[in-house]
Amino acid sequence: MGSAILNGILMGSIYGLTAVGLTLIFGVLKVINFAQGAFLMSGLFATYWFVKFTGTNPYLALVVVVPFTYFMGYYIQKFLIKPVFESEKDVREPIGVIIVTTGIWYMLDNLALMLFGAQYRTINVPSVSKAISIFGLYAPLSKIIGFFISITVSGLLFWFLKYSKMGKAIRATSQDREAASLMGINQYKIYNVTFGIGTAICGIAGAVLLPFYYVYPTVGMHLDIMDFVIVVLGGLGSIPGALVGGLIIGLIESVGSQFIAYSWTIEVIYIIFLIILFVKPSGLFGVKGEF
Amino acid sequence: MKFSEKQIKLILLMLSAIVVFLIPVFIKNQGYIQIFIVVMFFMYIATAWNFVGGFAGVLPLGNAAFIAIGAYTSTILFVQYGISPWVGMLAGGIISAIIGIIIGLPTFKLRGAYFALATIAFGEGIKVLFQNIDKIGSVNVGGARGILISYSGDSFANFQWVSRIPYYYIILVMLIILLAITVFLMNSKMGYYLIAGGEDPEAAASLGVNVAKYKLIAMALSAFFTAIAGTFYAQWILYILPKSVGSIDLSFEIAFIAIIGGRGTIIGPILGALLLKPLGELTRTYLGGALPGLHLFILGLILVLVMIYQPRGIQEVLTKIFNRFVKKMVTIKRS
Amino acid sequence: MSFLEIANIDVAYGDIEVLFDVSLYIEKGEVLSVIGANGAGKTTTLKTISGLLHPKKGSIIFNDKRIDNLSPEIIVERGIIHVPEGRRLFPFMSVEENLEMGSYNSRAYDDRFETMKKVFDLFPRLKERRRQLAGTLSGGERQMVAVGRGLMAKPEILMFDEPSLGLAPILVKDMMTAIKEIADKGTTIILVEQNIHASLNISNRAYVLEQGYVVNNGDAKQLLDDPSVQKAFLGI
Amino acid sequence: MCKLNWFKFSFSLMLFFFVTLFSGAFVNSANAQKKEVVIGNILPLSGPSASAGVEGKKMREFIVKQFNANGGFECKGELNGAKIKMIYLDTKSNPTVGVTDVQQLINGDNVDLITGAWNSGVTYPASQVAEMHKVPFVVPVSVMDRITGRGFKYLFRIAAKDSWWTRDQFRFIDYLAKKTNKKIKTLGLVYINNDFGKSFDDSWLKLAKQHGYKVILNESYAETATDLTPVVLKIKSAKPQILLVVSDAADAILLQNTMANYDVRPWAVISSGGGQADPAFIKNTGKNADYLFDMSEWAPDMNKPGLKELNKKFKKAYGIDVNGETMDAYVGMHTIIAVLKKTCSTNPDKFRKEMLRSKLSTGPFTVMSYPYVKFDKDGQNVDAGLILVQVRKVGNKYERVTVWPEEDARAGFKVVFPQPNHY
Repeated sequence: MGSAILNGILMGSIYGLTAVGLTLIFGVLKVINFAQGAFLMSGLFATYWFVKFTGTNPYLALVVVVPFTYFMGYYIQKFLIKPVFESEKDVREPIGVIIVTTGIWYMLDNLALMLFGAQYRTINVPSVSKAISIFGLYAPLSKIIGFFISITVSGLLFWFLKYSKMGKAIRATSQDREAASLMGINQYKIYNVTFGIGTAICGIAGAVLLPFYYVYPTVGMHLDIMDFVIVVLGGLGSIPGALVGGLIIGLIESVGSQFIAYSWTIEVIYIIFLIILFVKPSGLFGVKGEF
Repeated sequence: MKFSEKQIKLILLMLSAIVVFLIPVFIKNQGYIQIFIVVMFFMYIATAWNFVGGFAGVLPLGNAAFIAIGAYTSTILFVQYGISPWVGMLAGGIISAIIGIIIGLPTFKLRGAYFALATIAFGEGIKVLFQNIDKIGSVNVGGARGILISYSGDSFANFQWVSRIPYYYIILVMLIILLAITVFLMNSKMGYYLIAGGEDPEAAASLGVNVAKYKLIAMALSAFFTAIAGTFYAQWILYILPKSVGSIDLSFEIAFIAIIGGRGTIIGPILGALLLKPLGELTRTYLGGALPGLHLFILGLILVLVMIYQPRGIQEVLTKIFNRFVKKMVTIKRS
Repeated sequence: MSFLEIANIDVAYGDIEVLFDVSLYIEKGEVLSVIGANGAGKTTTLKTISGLLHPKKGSIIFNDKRIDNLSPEIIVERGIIHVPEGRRLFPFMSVEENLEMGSYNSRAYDDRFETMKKVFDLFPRLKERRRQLAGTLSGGERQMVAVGRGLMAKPEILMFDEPSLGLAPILVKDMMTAIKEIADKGTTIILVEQNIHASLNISNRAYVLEQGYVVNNGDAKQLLDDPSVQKAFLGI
Repeated sequence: MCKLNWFKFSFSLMLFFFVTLFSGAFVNSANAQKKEVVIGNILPLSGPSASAGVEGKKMREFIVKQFNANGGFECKGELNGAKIKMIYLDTKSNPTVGVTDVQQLINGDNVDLITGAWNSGVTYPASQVAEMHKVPFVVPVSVMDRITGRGFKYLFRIAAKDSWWTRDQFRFIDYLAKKTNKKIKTLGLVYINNDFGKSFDDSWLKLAKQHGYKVILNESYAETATDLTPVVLKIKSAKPQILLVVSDAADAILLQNTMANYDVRPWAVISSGGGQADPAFIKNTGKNADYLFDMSEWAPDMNKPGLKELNKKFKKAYGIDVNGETMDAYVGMHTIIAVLKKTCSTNPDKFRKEMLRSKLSTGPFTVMSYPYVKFDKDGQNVDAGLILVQVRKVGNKYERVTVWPEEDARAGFKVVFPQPNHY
């Protein structure tokens, strides 16, 4: 039981990390990025190939994965999403952008399928995958490292948004696009950067997941839906919300399944999700406009 | 002889109606008939989606749940109690409409992204439910195994034929009825209120339009007709599985077809299905075997390109071309 | 050539045209009022100058360079700052952060602490409240932040859209005094107001807009005495 | 926005018509040639089961290429000199798509027979369509019981059905108890919650009662599960002696690695030839899969003639070793070819007659665990036998080593039971 709780917390924080990018992008662009899972897949593959070619530690892959996914997100926003965004900027619900991100999701997933084939791949790092005992509770080192990376990355992001010039500009844009451009903030550049950061966080999540997970072209799909649930639970646009939402999901999955069949826990998650939507649609932490 | 634009359009309409009704006479290849059925099936469910997704101005992404409800209701009634699928079809439609209202009541208060996500969760929730439930009392739901409807000879009452042609005409008639209802509704008071509420809920409400009520009616209609398609699906494929009738991929596809065609227009879902489904079939048939994934890549690309260059869907440009074409015909005749 | 010169612009939102053949100019150091009824096109004029909208025809020339096709952030870089109607503060940022965003452009960023001191001198109230979230301020304080945020950008031209809107009469007076003070320190000012009495009093010249056309212009004090203006706006 | 749209509708219908004509011309020109046997293949080439589909496709291509290069059919009858043309359609593991594929293959491409579809859930409805049109459907893989026994005349299944798999799994458990003199009392069942997993679980529960074992854990997990630690922790607290598992590829890897990482070692884990048979499984689990039992129809170490040579050629052409997946395709294709050679005709009734009469035991049919391929009147390969392999360290690599039945066991290897360091 203790191990189940511990596993729930560790997995939850990592789920939370995968959702942080989604919530950040929503907070600023007010757009649900359906390509989230595909970006995660890209991060997993980038990590996989890095480890495969260099034979080093998966966590070192961050050096390559972060810039790779950052620029991927940056340029996808710049060339594919921005044109649609511009034509829809006066629309309250930019549905076109949702469709575009879905198109990107299909493209990336199937590009990976064409390039790498459909087989499952893992990296084997025995030193981090073995469960170790902490006060009699068991958890693999890779998840513990994942937990700390999740907390650190979220903390760094929070700090960046709070104190850096660019971070403040991102917050300003998320609160009032027009006013921000009257301050001389180029809103489309902010969107590019935000998208880049959001995807880079996906990349980090990929590097964190790979040591105990696997990768194949459509791997992002499950996590995609999970992330939607997490961000709404925590409050769309809220970074602490994403982490707490992730923890809740992780705990339901891990602890709940000790009482009911594991395949039923998903149903429980959806039911809780719908209840939250109806009772408090802004989620647990959602304050419109604040991260 | 001289024709006005309107007359030419009417002639074209009648011609094409004749063509569509005669296709099975000329085309003996049941493989194509099957593709036509697929295309019309998607035209139908995308049109039903359009009630809510197009006219009421929100983005439902869980409509596969209604297909599942319709398919399961009629199949369970048929397989276990011998009740004709035609009756089951109505039952499924009504159950689905009620569930649509129940789910619509709270969700219509939500806006934009939240509504989309709520419907995704609803759709997935229903799928997982069907996957996990084996039996309710003595009713065998089949769980993850699905339910096979065994073929017991051609019969109208049993909604089963070896030939695809009956299915062709059934879905064609269903489509025409649904389109007629759509045209009728959209030209009625309800249609105007719905569109007004979709475009600007606050303004519509301030004019005394009960937006929520009309949205709920739209939701009920959409759920009802989508569920009927579920029964059609079950009898047409003769096998239902939570994964195939309730999947999120199906929900997304329905929405994409309507959006690429042009949501909020009557012709949009028709054109969307007409573009995407045959294209999907052809690319899957001719490219899928050679390079797995290429066809889906192309679908993704089309989605992106249409949204960038034709954000109101392909109906806009096609309508223009069509009108120009008709005008030209008028001038040719006159000269 | 004047400091800022708008020549014969037409502006539309989609298909709906709101400005017709509008021309106006402003000299360096002036305070210019643009007055008119609701929907006359005053806000649209400002939005066009600041690049949020682009004219369908005509030109806008600032410092001898055309700016009518530039994006807002470049126009800010050049020194034209627009303080929008309704303050448009960033509600979840503190007063200090809001002011800092004003100096986002590269001309002003390095001097931001210095400029902020000046803003605090002008509005001592803001210094007390600098850690407070802008969304929780009172109306008058919000307007101070909005003006201060404009100043933070080190503007060459500062444009105000309805700065007195929703303020108590006593605060309107304070606001106008502050604007006058800014103008006296050398900033060129374009002032859009419905409270024409208050605005014309501190202006050098003024334009009168009516349904998208410039119908009158001239010396501010003279316009204030003009019977047609009085009839139209002051209800005399 | 919503003014009368019948006009536009009519226009779209016209377009519909043109698309038809266009696609019709396209397809018909594509197979105007005669003198070839057209075989339709429906396989999951994209989506979750894509790796299995792609591997099977490679083997089929390999066989047909060789067959056609050798001159095609040589027999007395209409097929003399004919070559084989393969048409591959992707099912995406989706029954609707599979059914549409079969319709297209039969009516559009005029195939003479169909093979596939790997996923039971697709084979089940798709074969019904083929049956309605009297087109033979050869099933090399799908194991779901209900596929045969529907009275179909043109359906033939080479794979053993799942009740035979589970039957043999329980025979094996009995064998283990007897052989090692250990008392086996408790079973744990873990299955993926889909059509495949569910049908195994159903028959396990029945068999456990019959064989007198107590099921102390019966756990399903969703196909989309991202973390199987909760399941592993449940196994850990229930501590069944034998764990029976049925999984797809990705979750098999995840489950095995997680069990190893949490040191959850029952006396034995017996899996059911799903994901554990995927070559990616051993590659991605390695040591963690040590001592796992997997049920299989085939193993590379079975001392069968011609196998080494086949593997060498195949590896040269496609860069992968033969495996269970490719061998299923191998036997399937060779069955079709062998029977067609005898009938020298594509007539479905002749095909059925010959299928029921043949007992294929020579040449390519010597590579399987069972001695011959022979069908009963339901179209089921009657003696599709099964073997058990155990993952063992051979040299410095982990391999699937055949251990049961004893006569098929690899020389020098015996069942290790219970596994070392079990709980």
